[in-house]
Formats: sequence, structure tokens, C-alpha cells
Amino acid sequence: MLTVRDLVTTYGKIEALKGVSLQVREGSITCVLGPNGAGKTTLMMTIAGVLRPRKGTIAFRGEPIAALAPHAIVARGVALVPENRLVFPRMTVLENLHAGAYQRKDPYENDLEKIFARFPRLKERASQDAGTLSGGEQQMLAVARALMSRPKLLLMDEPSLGLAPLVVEEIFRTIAELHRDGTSILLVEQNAHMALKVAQHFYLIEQGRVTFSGDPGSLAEDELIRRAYLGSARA
Amino acid sequence: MIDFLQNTLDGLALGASYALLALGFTLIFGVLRRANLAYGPAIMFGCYCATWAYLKTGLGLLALALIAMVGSMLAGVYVERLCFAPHRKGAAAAAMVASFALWMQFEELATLALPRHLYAFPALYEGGPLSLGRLGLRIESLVMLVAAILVGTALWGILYRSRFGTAVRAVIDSPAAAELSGINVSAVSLRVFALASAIGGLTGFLIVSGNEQVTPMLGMWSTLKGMLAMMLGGLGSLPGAIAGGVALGLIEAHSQWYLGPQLRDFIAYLLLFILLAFRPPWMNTRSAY
Amino acid sequence: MDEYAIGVLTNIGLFSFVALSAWLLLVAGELSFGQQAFFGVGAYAAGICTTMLGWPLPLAALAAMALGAAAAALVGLPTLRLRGLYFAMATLAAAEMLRILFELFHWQIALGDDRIGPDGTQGFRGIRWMFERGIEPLDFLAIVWILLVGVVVIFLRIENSRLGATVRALGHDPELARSAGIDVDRLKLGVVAAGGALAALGGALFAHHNTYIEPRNFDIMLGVHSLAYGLIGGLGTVFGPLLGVALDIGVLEATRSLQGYRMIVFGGLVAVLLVFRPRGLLDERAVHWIKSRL
Amino acid sequence: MRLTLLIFLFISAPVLAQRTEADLKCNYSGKDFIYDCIIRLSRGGEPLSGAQVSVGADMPSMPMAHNLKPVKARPGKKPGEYAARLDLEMPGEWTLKLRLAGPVRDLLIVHYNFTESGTAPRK
Repeated sequence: MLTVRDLVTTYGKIEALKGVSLQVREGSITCVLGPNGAGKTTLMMTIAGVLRPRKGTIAFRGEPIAALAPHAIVARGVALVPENRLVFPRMTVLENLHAGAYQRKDPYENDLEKIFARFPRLKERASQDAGTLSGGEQQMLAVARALMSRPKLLLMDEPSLGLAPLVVEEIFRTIAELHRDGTSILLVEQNAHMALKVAQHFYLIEQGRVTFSGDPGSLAEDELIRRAYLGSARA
Repeated sequence: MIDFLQNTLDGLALGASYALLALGFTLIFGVLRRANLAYGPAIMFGCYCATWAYLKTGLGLLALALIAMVGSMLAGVYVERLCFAPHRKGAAAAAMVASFALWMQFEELATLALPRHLYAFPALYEGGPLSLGRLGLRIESLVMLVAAILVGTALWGILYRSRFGTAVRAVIDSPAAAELSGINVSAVSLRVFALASAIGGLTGFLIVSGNEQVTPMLGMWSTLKGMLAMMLGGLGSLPGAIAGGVALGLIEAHSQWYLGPQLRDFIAYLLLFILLAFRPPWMNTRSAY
Repeated sequence: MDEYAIGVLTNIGLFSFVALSAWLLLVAGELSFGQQAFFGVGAYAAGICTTMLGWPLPLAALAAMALGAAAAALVGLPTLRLRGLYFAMATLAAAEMLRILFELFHWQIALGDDRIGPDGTQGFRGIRWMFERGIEPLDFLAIVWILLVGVVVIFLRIENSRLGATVRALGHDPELARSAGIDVDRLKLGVVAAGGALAALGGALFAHHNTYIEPRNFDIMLGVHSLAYGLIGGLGTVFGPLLGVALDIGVLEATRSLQGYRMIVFGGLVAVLLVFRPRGLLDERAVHWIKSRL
Repeated sequence: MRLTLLIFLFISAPVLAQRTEADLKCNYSGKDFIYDCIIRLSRGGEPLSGAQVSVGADMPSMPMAHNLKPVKARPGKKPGEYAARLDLEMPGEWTLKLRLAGPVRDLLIVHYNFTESGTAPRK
């Protein structure tokens, strides 16, 4: 579904991604782990079109999308739930959802009902300003807004960041449900333990390079977690 | 007492024109986070197009109004494409100085096309003022007030009752989130810019036909008054723009009556300076360009 | 050199002072639309000192600079916390207030059979200290440029000193600067005051070059032009604003053939230039590139 | 640069020159912003003839940016009269600087309102 090959993204002279390649198969949850500053968020921002890659290609269902603007990529069915959520604080929850569906031409009323069914708390707070929601609720709203654009592939950048364990449970339950309903997900996550429970495939990124990829069982979890947080063992 | 009421009435009418200007400024500021110094000159350009058309063909008021709006809109889009679209991230100073450079262009273009320092413009209404008891209200002022109310409600309707409005407010609230929600931020900004310029063109037309004359100073005047009113009402808020415009109109009308024209401007600037220095709550504290 | 060339070069020199002051604030991260007011304060102060109090010009210029710095600090103090457009509009309001005060300022003393001194909108005539000393336009041009070179040398020495670095740090990110232990408020006030003094020096020289000043000389156009010169020339070096002034006034003279279309061509050029170089011709990168070549 | 200049800077006694009066009348030549002006100079009531007069023009707003070529005035018909043709950039109010050389050295400022149709002196 999504093929990324030799992606190089730079901030000025600093190479944040030094040739990253990965794949997301249709209907799967693929997870990207790695220490802070490894380039995970840069990867997501590049796929979503916010950052322009210096080299390398990104193909979504065979079509190159590296040069497209974010709104064009969303139109093709790739939606990003950004790090720190990025909701519209001074607009109501309902308006946030409407904004998410802005570029859709078809009537999306029934999608709205489905979203509210999946996130009952958002229905309660529908007419409340998004800025007044709790962290967990804002995260839900960010996911819901992304879903309003009816994505085929959902990019999630550290959804559990700064949330209470109870809320993180709820987030991952939602991710599992979305997966069951057929949405492919590319998940960047700090919480390796929770992520590995839902992912079918994962990549490990350190200093802008993929250093390991495989299925959850292929590497002992404690070894994986050590490298995910502390980086590969240096000689 | 009558003077007070009469001044208040005049102040409201003047405030209506300031509110319209401030609305245009705030719309542009909302989506771009930049002040457009060429906003007034774009309006002046539109009014000069209308004046030129009037001199050459003697068209009716309605046609002239349309020409003024379209002229201002075209000038506005030209400014947006050259000064604001290329400076998406950062470079706020560059965008502002670039808009100033275009201000100079518009001003020279105007004096080239119509070199005389002052041109007559057909009056909006030939008859005398409406008399409400012992107070007089010029018809042009009434039209300006009605226009301000109509434009205000129309804007409110667009922003709060239409899909495009939701997208505009999304871009105003957070451009980054809007882009990720599938909203083409630069297209929305361009359309908002055109809308704000059209409002400006209408305002310019009403001012020019109210005064029955057009001068190149209209550019500087509307930029200054528009920004002043926008800041008074709290940067970036549309209701604030209307409130700021009306407040400025009232302040100027009264201080002109009691203190004279020079002190009128002085009071307006002093008030803004004090407000900026002591930051009342409605002045949102977001650092803004 | 004929009288015309001397006139143009003197004007470029005079304008550079107020462009430098706007540039200084730009480098410190602030947009000011008000430097023209301090240029005016300098002009009036120096004019009064020489014509009405009989002081020699150097003393009058120093007094003008002190007054310019004080006026700038007076404007800067209450607006210290403001950033971006808020600060720009505050300086604009303050400058317009000062201009209106100049219009209301009447103070004349009798000298011989007529009265001299500021007379509101009628302006301030007879600032003839230079003229009466038999100082020819060429000599005055030398004075202006010697002072300007002096200021530039001071700036160059500050540029690569610690003070220069802290001002630039303030310009890029005041919060970061604050967290790095820089007293942002005091530094910003200092920069604003220095800008005021610089503009005032230019004003003092302008008053004596023109022998006549009036409030309309110090309107917003002068302020926004100074800001534009500072940015167009480039934020990377003290020569930026000088380049900006020389380009505008110099080029404008050279293109006399364009006559009516000058501003249209020049305005368009400036806008396009800023698209490609938002920090001006001689921005930080260009300066590093040049330095690496020297 | 003459050394004497530096000494001059510190002498503060103003030299009281007797006042020269200037009267100006300009009319529009018909071509874009070109005006023919007659300057009448007098000192203490007597017409002042034989002076070299150069006329510079500037505008009140942006005073240092309107650099027009100073024009040498030709002696006019009557004594103390001088004629000069001014090529201005645009109509409006200009500040004219009359720089006198020769028997009398002086610098006079005259305001003049150059409009499209005719002209009218301010003040």
C-alpha cells in the first residue's frame, strides 16, 4: 500500500533521515519505534507532505506522492494524526470534525454518526470548544478528525504521548478496532510494549536509519525495548 | 446635549467606515498572520479605476461600485501572490516591506493615470441630510452604517454557516492543523484575501462617493485607520474589528468637536499607545506579525 | 563634483543614519515604524541649540542625540513586552503623536527685527549655523560622511563582539535569549535608545543641511522607507542599510529617464527581491560567503 | 578638506547677514510638470541684481528622496529679476531652495504650490 524508498529529509544541513525505506501492507498495523530524535516524526511529516524530502520516493498505492502538498495527500486517503494532536482550539468539536471532512464532496452525515458512536465522549462534548477538552479527549478528536477524511491509511504520530495509562489503553483499543474495520495504520510510538501488542510488523529507526525490521516475535522484546530506548549497543 | 448626540451620530457613521476597513484588515491578518500595508492602496487603486471609468464613460453609481470592488480585488490578489504567498513561513518583515513596495507602486500608478491631486466623484446621494428631530444624518452616512451591518452579518454568515467559513476559521485557528485536515491553506488564503479586498473596494467606493472626491491620500488614510481600528479592537478578532472601528469613529468625532482636528488624531494614537502599553484582556497576547 | 552630485551624496548620508537606526531594531528582532520621530527630535533639538541658544554644532548634535535616546527610551519602556505587530503599531502611534506635537510646538524669540524658532506647521526657518560659518556643501558632505563612517566603524567593532552576538540572539529568539541569561528587557531598551540617538544625529545634520524643517518632513513615509532600506540592503551587516539607501536614492537618480515609472519598476523589483532574499541582499549567509572569500 | 574647517566648527558667534527677500511667481508651461518661474530678489527693499542663483526643489514629505537637479537661473528683464525653468516630478507643494552666490552669499527657502492648472504661492 505504502512504499517508502531511500528517503532523505534535511533541516538545513542536518540530515534527519539518511535513506529510510519501509513498507506498509494493506490492512496491516505497522509500527515504527526508536529513541527520541531518531527521525520518527520527520518521517511522518515527510510522508504527510509537510516536509519535502531531499531524495527518495514515497508511493501510495503505486502513485508517487512525495511532491504533493499535504491537502492533496489527504485527498488521496492518507491522513496524519500529528504529534501533540494539533486540534482547532477555538472551534467546537463538531466544527473540528467538519474541518476534517472539508475536502470531501460526498455527504458525510452518516460518517459523523459512526464517529460519535465510536467516540461517545466526543458526542457529549460536541458543542464545546476543542481547547477545553482533556489531553485524551483531544487525542480522540484528532483521530476522529483524521477519520472524517475517510483515509485508507492512517498515520499516527505518538498518540499516547503525555496521556494517563487508562487513556492510553482506550487509545490502543480504538487502534485495534480501526484495524478490525480494515483501516491500515502506520504507528509511531514511544510505548513499545503497547505498540507491539497490536502491530503486525515493526521497524526500528536510530539516527535517521532503519536498523531493524520484522514481526513482533522476531526479536526478544527486552532486547528490542533496550534498543528502542537506548539505541544499538556501541562497540 | 444636541452636539453630543450629533457627534455620536457622526461618530457612528465614521466608525462604520473604519469598522469595514478593520474587518478587511482582520480577515487578511487572521489567515496570514501578517499586516498588509498595501490594503489601503489596493482600495485606492480600485477607486481610481472607478474614477477613470467615470471620467471616460460616465457610468452609473452601481457600475462604478462594481468596478471599484473588482479593481481592489485584482490589486489585492496581485499583492497576495507577490508579497504573502511566497513568504509562508517566517519572513514576516519581508512580507510587510514587500507590501509597502507595492503600496508605492499603486500610488505612482494612480498619480500617473490621473495626475491631478483631486478628482470629483459622483455623489452617492444628491439631496440634503435626513433630519431626525434636531439631529441631521447624511444619507451617505446612513448607507455606510447599513453597509457595515450588512457586510458584518454576511461575513458572520459565511464564517459560521458555510463549509468555506469552517475552512477559513480553521486556517485562522491553526494553519498547520488545517493543512493536515486536507484544507488547501494557500487557496483559502487567496480567496479570503480577494473577499477582504472586495469589502475594501466597496468601503472605498462608499467613502469616495460620500466625500464626492478621490485623492491618492485615500491609500495611506485607509491603511492607517484600518490598522488603528483593528488594533483597538484586539488584533485578529472580527467582532473586535467592528468594535474597534466604531470606537475609533466615536473618539475621533467627539475629540474633533471639542479639541480640533490635530488633537483628534493625537487622541486616537494616544489611546492606542496606552492600550498597547497596558494590554487589556481583549488584546490577545499571542505574539503576532 | 557639481552641486547636484554633492546634494545626492549628502542625502544618501543623512538617510543612512535613520535607516541604520531602523536596521538596528530589525536585527534585534523588532519592526519599528517610528524612527522618523527621533530623527525629528534630533532636527528640532539641534536647530534650537545652534540657532536660538547659540551653541556650536558639535555640542548641539550631542544634545540632539541625548534627547533622541531619551525620547526613544520613553517610547520603549512601556512597550518593552510587546512583540511583532504590536510593537510596530506602538512605535507608529508614538511617532505620529510626536509629529502632531511638532505641529503644535510654537516657541519663538526675537533676533534682530524678526522672530526665529519653531512655529508649528509653518516650520522652523533659518537654521543657518552651517551657512553662516561659510561651510560649503562639499565640506558639509565631508562632515556627514566622516560621522557616518565613524558610526559604521563602531558598529563593526560591536558586530563581532559579545554584545553584537547577544543582540542577534535577541533578534532570532528572545525567549531563548532570556533562558540563556540575557537580560532581554534591558538590552532591548538599550537598542531602542541607541536607535533613537542614531536617528537624532541624522536629524541634527539634516536640519543644518536643509536650514528649514517642518513637521511634515518626519511623517510615516520616512519611517517605513527607513525600515525598507534596512531590510532590502540586508540584515547581515551594517552596510545593509547603507546599500538600501544607496540603491533607492542612487538608483532613483540614475533612472531619471524612467521619470514617471520609477517607483513602479523599483517597487516591483523590491517585492521580487524579497521573495528570494527575505533577509535582504547582504543577509547573514551572503556575509559569511563574502567573509570566507576575503 | 581644508584644516580651517575644523576651527570654524567650534566658533559659535553667528554672523548676522542682512536679510535677502525673495518673491516667486511661476506658471505652468503646459508640458508635464514643467513650470517657468520669475524670481525677484531684494535686499533691504533694493532689487538685488548680478547674483548667481541656483534653484533646488524638494517636497515636504520624504525630504531627502526627491533629488531634483538644481537649476541655474538666468538674469530676467528687470533688475533683481531672474528666470528659471523647473522640471518637477509631480504637482503639489514643493519647497524651493534658492542658493545665492556672487556679491551676496545666502540661502533662501520659498514654499510654492504647483498645481495642474495654475500655481499659487503658499503663505
